[in-house]
Amino acid sequence: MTHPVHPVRQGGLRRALRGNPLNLFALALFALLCFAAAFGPLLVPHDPLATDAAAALQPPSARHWFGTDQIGRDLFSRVVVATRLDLLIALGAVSLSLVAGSALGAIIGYWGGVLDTVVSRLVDVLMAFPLFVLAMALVAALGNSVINVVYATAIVNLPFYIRLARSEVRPRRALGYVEAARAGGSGDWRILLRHLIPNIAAPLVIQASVNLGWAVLNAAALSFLGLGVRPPTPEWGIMVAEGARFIASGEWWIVTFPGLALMLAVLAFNLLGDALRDLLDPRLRR
Amino acid sequence: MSRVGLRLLSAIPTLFGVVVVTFLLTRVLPGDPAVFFASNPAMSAADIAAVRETLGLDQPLYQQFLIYLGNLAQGDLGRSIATGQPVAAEFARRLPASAELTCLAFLLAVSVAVPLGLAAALRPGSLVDHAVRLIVTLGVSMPTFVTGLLMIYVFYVLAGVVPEPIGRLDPFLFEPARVTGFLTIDALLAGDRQILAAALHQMLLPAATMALFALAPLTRMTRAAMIATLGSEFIRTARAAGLSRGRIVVVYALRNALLPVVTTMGMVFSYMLGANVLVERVFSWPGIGAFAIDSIVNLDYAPLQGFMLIMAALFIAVNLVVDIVSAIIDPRVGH
Amino acid sequence: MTALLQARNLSCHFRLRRETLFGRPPLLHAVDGVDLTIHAGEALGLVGESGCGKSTLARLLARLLDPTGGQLFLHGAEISRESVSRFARSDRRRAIQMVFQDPTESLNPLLTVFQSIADPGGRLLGPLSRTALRQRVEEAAAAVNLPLEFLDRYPHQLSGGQKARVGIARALVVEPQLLVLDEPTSALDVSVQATVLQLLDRLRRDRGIALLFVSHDLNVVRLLCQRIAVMYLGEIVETGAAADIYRAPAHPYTRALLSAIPSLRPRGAGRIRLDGEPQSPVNPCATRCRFAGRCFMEQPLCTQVAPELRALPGGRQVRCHYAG
Amino acid sequence: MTPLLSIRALSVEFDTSHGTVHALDRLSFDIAPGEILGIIGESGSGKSVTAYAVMGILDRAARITGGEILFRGENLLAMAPRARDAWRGRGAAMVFQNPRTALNPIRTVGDQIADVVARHSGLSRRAVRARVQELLRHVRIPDPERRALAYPFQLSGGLCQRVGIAMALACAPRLLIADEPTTGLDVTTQAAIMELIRERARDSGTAVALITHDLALAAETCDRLVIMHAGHVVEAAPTAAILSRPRHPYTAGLLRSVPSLAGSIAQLQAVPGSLPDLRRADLPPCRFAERCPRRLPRCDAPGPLALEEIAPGHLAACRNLP
Repeated sequence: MTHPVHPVRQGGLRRALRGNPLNLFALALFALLCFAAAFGPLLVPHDPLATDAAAALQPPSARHWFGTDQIGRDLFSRVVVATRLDLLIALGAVSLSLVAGSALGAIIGYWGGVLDTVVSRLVDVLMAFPLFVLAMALVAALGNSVINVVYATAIVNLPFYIRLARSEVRPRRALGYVEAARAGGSGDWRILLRHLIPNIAAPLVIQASVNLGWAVLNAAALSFLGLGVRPPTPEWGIMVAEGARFIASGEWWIVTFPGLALMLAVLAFNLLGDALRDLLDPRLRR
Repeated sequence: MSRVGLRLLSAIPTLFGVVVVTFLLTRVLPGDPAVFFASNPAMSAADIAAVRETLGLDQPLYQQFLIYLGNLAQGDLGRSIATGQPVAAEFARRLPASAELTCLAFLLAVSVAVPLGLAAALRPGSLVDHAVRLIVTLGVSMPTFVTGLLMIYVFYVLAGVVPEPIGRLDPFLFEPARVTGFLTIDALLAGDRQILAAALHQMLLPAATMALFALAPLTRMTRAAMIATLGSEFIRTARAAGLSRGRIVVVYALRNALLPVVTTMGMVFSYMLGANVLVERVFSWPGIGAFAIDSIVNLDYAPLQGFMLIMAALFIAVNLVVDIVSAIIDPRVGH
Repeated sequence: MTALLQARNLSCHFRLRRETLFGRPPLLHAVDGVDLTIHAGEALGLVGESGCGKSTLARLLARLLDPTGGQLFLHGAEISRESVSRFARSDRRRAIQMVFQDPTESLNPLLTVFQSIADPGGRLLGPLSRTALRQRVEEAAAAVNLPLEFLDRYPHQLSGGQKARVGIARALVVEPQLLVLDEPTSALDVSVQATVLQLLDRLRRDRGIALLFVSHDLNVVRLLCQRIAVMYLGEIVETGAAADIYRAPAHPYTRALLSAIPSLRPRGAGRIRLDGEPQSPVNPCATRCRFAGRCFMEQPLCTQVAPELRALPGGRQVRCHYAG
Repeated sequence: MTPLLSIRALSVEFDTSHGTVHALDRLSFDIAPGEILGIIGESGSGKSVTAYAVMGILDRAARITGGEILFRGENLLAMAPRARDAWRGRGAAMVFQNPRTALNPIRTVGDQIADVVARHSGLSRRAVRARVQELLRHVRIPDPERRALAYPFQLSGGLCQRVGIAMALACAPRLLIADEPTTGLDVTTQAAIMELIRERARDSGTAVALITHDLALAAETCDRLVIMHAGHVVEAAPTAAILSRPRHPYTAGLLRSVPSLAGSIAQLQAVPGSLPDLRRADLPPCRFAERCPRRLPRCDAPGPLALEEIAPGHLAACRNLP
């Protein structure tokens, strides 16, 4: 049987949701995250920075839902407030690499030649470093700040977008509709902008949505090691790092709740990425 | 054989690029290492200048790079400011700890992931398949450092079934004579079963943490590759010729599906090298990752440089192995 | 009669990846020294097996690919000097349009039929009002019997035959003088193919549009074209009037080709079987006939001297020492 | 004479994300021993599904909803899976289109043929190897010793298809199903492949079912033709009868659209319309009705359309035959 050619068909979204209850779960999770990011700081019961020595290291209770940390800060408030920062870092990094990487990849894929060779070689070099190691070194080199975490995350992901865009553009250069556009008087830039880039958008967007989860993880891992976000800013990675010192003595909640928040955020993005893939990639559809 | 040679040659520009990037990255590190090195209030500006000179920091950048290249060619990775030791020696001491952990974790992950992926692919839509999907999705969503800490809580604090997560070996045990630096192998060589058991015991939790992280991509790729292969036209031909199901699955499908799985293995191995840093921090593992973290915190650039180089070189070597294995599996590769 | 399009010694060689570190990269001779003339209003069939270079030649003639050698003249003026992307913006671009093989791949899946057809119009017809463009598109759609309600649909909502007609309408909208068609019906069912063939024939008769019809199917070419050029391994091996070639093929390859097509009519002579594998188009030997090794008429001379195209009576040309 | 293969009212459906496709609807036809039968139809008419159903290699998504497939009187659909496995390759074998992708890309062609020989013969390794050589020579592959060691990507499409035929003939099957065996091959190669199939079938008394969209190719090769449209058999008759006097309007239309039969382009005529959407719930009893120039009210009357013998050996499914 031939597959439908057009990627998005009417009712596809509804079918994707109905076909897999996990997708609905992911959507709900995503909505919750967005809500926490947008309104969290206004709604939390405690000041995320307020310390209270008397209430230090308390297990979860009715007053402190997630318990308190070693200097008595309310973990629930801190976990909720951290959402905005963690999501913004990931979103910023991924949009940067999506835009820059896709553009560069599409350009070298379309024209090929020396530029292609040079950029591809550079990509090889960047990809020779384990991602996390490179991100670490970049933050260290650029300076220990939040915005540099965004840049570092964007840079280490750039090669993937460049490669993907390049490999998607390449075979399409010889496609009938591209040659027809050329025969119809379109120049290279117009072909790239009107015919190629819109048609390779789907795989790139899928890549980006899966990448968001990774970016959240990456940022949290960096701050876990003391890079990027600094205490006392509420941030999931830092909170886990702070809790790590107390895990051996049994204070499990300091690690668990920010860790869980982190996991749920990553899970939401990964599931959404899968759902988007089901929706946009007709090759995988049955 | 000449194909392997050509492939080796093609790694050279990448390796050179790695050296350049590493060099540049560490040169833009904030803070003057000389100032740090000479961070003794008693030192004068002249002393600092002297230190700069001995470190070669007063030269123009390209000359520094040439000196760096020259040193590198002699196996000299510089000297650590924090420990005062040659970086190469420091790494030689720590590398086996990291390598042993990563290899065990990798073996663990592969031996679980491949059968799991196969089981899912042979019955798509079955309960096994759904379970595998769940594991895979959860697996990629688990931050290594959180899983590690939670595992410590559950298996050390609550259950008490693993030793305290500090280092490679119980401090009351004597290390076996150092041959390979791999405690397990050295213990085997020394014929000391107690040490072997203790070392494995100590490694279990960190290795499991890392394996959990690698499980997802491997399982996912095994499943996808196997499903794709089972649906391909030559499988249909084999079925129409009446070949038995076992032969079709093993000889026809599995070998073909292995190709993308091997490529993924290479990627996963590289991911694990990166994840090493986090796991070593969590489990106080005396490997190169933990050393690298310390050097970043101390703005100690020579070890960081060395670390990046070693990582990249390892990655390039792993890729080389992947390419060679691929060429063995698939006669088309390289044509 | 002046030539509409004339190719002189046209070549296209592709550089392949080098096999050794310092050796010269091997050259794939896709098209080699082709001389070809297309007259206004005629249909020329270009026939050959897959891989013989006919698609490459079609793209060269349509100015969608830069030749590596030779010249191309449109109404006597050379058009092969400027690059493809420069030519795309010149005012001569509209004279030659192309229709592609796979109707699905030849339409941008994200554009409506109207947008696809209007695209070349908007580029090549100069400043045009919206209504004028709309009118042009509707005329082109009408010319290919495409109902107007299809203009707002997307390619995935069309059948193969309808997509093929959209592809032709898109080429027609700028009123070209030559349509280059690369196997336009090979992806279609036979029952649909007839419509497209008749449509093309009507366009040629009514509007005087010349056709270069690339196909592997001699039966189709026989019906549509007045002249035929047969290609083998990058070279033209025979040209002449379709009826003549069909009745009495001269080149041994043409003879084998004709004898191989299945036919519902009774066959006179037996089938010619070609033994041996074709030569490689990579770095071909310059002193050897390219059909040697498969030819049933082969003589010692064939592997010593490569034959040139030579004229036969009746305006035919053949590249063989012994044919005719 | 009892038929070799007899398909009786076979119905096949498969599920897609856009609904259930009624691919085959009460399909019936026979193949006699030693006969060369052409199964003709446009893409989507159900030719390949029929072949897969006979071979028992339908996709997971497909299911047989009715009918039976009798092979020498035994219903294949009721056969135990193991017996069916053993039947494949010996009872019937198949040659596929796209010869290159139909072979395992990372196994030498000699090994692939040997797999089939070993599976069904129980010969020693040495005997298997000798048999492979014999088969390769049999399908006229030059230099068989060397070619047996080649991988599919090192062979031309024509040679790959010869390997495919050698594999199919390895165990001397009673029936050879050839599914568009020459699509994508050059005309000269096509002629050679068809000649090979014809010759080998005649030599060994193997019946052949040639599935193709090319009426001319089938007419040249086959004793009898079955014309399929949208999952139905619309007409089945000896080749000469179909060519000289097609009875079903679809067959007649198909003949008028074949270029090699037309004297001029004006004589060409397309079959109007296109295949109905087989996912529709309200498919008419005659699936050609909506394209038919001879449609009458009674054509749309409910009740199944019968395939009737209108002349000796000539069957057609139409309520308004001329």
